[in-house]
Amino acid sequence: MSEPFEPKIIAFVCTYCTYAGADLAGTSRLKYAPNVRIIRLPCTGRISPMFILKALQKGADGVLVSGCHPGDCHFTHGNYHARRRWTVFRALLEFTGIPLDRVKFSWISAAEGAKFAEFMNSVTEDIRKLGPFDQYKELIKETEAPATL
Amino acid sequence: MTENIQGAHQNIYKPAIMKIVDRHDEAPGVRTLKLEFQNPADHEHFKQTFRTGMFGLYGVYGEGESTFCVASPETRKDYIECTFRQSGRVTSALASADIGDLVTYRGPYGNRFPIENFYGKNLIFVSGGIALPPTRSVIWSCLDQREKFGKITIVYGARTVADLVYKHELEEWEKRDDVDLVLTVDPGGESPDWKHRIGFVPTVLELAAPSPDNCIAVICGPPIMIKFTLISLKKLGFEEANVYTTLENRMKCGVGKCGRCNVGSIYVCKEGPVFTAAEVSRMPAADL
Amino acid sequence: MTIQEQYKTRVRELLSSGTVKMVIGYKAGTTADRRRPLFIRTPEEADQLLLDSACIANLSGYLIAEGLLSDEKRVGIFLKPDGIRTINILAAEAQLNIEQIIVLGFDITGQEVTALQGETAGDFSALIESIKEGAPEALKNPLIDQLEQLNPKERFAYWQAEFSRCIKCYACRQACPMCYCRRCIVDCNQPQWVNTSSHTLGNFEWNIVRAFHLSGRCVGCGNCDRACPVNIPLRLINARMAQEVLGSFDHLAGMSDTQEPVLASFKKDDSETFIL
Amino acid sequence: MTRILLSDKLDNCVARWRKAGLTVIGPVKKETFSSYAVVEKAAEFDLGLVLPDRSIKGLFFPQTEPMLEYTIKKQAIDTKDFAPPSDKRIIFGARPCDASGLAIDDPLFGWDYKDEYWFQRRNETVIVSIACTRADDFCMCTSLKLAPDSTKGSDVLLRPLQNNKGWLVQELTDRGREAFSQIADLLQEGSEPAAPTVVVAEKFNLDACVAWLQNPANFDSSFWKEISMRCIGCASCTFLCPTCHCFDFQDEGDTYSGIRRKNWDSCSFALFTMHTSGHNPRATQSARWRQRIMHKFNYFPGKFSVNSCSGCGRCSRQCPVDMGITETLQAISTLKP
Repeated sequence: MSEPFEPKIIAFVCTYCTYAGADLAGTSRLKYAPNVRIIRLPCTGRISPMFILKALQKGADGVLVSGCHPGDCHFTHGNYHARRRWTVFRALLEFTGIPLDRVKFSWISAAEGAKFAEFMNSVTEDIRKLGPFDQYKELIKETEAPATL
Repeated sequence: MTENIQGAHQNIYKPAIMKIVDRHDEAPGVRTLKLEFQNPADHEHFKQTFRTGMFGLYGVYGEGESTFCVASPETRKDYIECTFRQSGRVTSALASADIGDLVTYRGPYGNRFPIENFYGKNLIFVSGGIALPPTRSVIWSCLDQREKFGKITIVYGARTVADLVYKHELEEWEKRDDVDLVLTVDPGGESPDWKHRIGFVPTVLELAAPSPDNCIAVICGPPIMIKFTLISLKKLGFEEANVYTTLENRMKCGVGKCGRCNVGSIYVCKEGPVFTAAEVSRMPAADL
Repeated sequence: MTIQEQYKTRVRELLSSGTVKMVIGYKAGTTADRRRPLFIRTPEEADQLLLDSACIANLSGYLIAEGLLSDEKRVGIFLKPDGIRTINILAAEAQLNIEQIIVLGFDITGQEVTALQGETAGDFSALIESIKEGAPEALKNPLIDQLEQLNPKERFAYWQAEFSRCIKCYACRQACPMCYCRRCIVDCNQPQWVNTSSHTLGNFEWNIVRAFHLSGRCVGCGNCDRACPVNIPLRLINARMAQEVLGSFDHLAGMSDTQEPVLASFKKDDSETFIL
Repeated sequence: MTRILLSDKLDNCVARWRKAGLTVIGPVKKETFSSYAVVEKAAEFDLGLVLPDRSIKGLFFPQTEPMLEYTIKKQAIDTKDFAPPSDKRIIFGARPCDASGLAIDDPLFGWDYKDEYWFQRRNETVIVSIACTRADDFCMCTSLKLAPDSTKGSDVLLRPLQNNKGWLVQELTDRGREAFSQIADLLQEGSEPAAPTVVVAEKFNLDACVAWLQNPANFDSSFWKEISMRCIGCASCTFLCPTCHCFDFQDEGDTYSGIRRKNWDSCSFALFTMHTSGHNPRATQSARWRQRIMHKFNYFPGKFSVNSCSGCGRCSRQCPVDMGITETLQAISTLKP
């Protein structure tokens, strides 16, 4: 039998809340799935939908986006802007057939180390169950193949 | 190591692999790389074909290719030198490459300065800013066989003292008594210890007043400098057929296919980049 | 007098009185059903003007052509309600000064062309209000509903097939009055966010990015859809996104020249059911 | 007596060619869009189209094609070549204008440096054109001194029979003869007359246009600005054109491994000629449209003795703002040279 599928997951997090939450998870010695690669950004307002597409382009099976709870943004309202953007972007992903099970959003504060670990674990588990994002990977494979005609 | 995925086939777009053996900063944002061929066959091809004035496409895999002249002379073919200003994606990648890193080179392409036609003649080189590299290739090609040429004058200017490239070579040329070097910087660009001229290249050229008799002029610089230098040379009595320049257009293929270097009916990559002023004057000015 | 003749007279007046320096309208095209944009600079040129039910292109993109409005002179333009909404958005996004635009409004229902009363974009606010009221109904599209019935895999396959045809000619971008960026995101190469190659992946990315950048801004004029030489149904995505911003944020693009862009504003109580 | 291919034998021909290892390609219409596509059965062909929406060019010069694969290792770079596919192909039902387009570009891809990506495909492809009995408002081959039954670029030319039951076969090249020798027994001798080819009215006087374009004084004419005022600067005309051949290289991947691709590019994009310094020789849309027209009817023929236009009319047919070569040349032919 081949090895069980280990998904590649990219997490875009804001540095003030969720990244600090990840730190807390670490210092609290909470274990979470090693499938998640964290990319730290100044604010969720800085997380362009382009990042999510780039992660998928590079072969991610799932993408997480996480930042401060509403009202807690270091820049006062970056996450409110992000929230609107995600609402629209999710609808777009859904309409073009990119499963929303693979692109998840959350608010995790600096104090929520446990929530962070739990969220990473549950998402990893969910995506492991979904399996690799074959449809997108097929597109990636096409870009590496020689011309057919 | 090279192999084909599907059978034998000639890919004219495949570059040679080069190793950076030396690099230095010429001016803020301007860097020179010295490259050596990794594959003897590529090197042999270069030795056979390279003549001064030709250009190449320098690249970094993952970023792309960019066109500049070969700044080293045809009398020194063991290596290639290129000088570029860091501004786009490829030049940034080239600028961050270190000694020992591998980059790519495709070429040499284009036509050349017919320097054997310059034998026995006086030469005046006029260039500005970052455009000294193509001129430098010709200058060294001539200096390396100095006895074949008459008087050699070099007029070179930049916006500021810092922007002058090849400073060590400028010093060397200045010391030589068989070269007349006229350096200038734009007004305001001088340093407190600047001993040379202050003024724009065309003006300084007119003051230097080289005689057009038995003289060939090679000019290279930004479009605006070329425009006014051509006027000055005309004033000095130079004939358009005796004035050479090189056009640097955006290119992708270098071999007359991709279509972007067209100026009028000219494919700069194949019929250029070296043109006489007479040829340039026949091109549509608005397309330059 | 037909509407076309009324408007011809009006255009001549506007030009001869010096109210506007140019009027952008329509003239006959290569075939009977085609119309071409027409730039009228003298009263005589107004003779070529045509106004009928084939004049469906949204011409407002020409208003932001480089230098056209920089002399602060006024320009007249033939606009349907979607075009009027477009210039509202362009004004709200600081791309033009709405005072400089004289609107020659008209609407098409079936084969019928009707004149819209008003001169500046603000004069049509009642009309646009009524458009908003009707929007939930107007944005409905049986094809969108059909697609939404499918599972994500099937939807993905549908768009994969559609986008695989894309040749990246960027006619959709160029035809869109909202795509005015000096440097489009696909032309930014440090880093190269969107693959410029037109393999299906690159096409997919481009079309998603394009649709996202138009979300909450698209007025549904259909310029992109008509421009597409390989007939990708771009209107479906755009309409679906318009439904989303209307449903989630009660926003219809182009209500007025002071309307805040939907993705550049927020409410603290915006819904966030999907955020864990 | 000439040889005739009957329509009802076409499916057998397709099967025979496929059996012989040829990829069979022809005009196919799918819902709202038509192109030259691979078929398995003759029934998939749509031979009634005036022209497929997409030109034949993409089968020889794909919109995107991998050329090199690089892997960067410590102190070494592995470069692998992607050679063009070597499959033998037959394109059945090409239009003569599309076939001519290929012949027009041959010298460009072959001068001095030979582009194997083009020629490999050219050498392995048999082109069977069908003379046109229908045209639309945009067809203009006759204005380009070509015709609905031009043989240029084709290996075999078929002329529809008047009774609409098949085609007269005119073999033009050895490649064509070889492909048709494989179906020789499916052909028959006959004397049915061919249907007359469609009459395509001449839309402009090419010689007058060329004379105007060649006059250097007209380069700066205000005509260019006027005619291109409504051009929106997309590339649909150049990408659909059977002869436009400009391209770009793009590296996809990272600094460890990736692929260099050859992609279509267009002179109508502002970035096409933009220098790194910010200087752009063709900074305005009118300069870019002028370049396109000049290149097709002045520069290209100056180099390769052939106009870079085969008169298919796709540029005008698909233009979002109803511009195109026809309109421009019609306007030019009324100007004083």
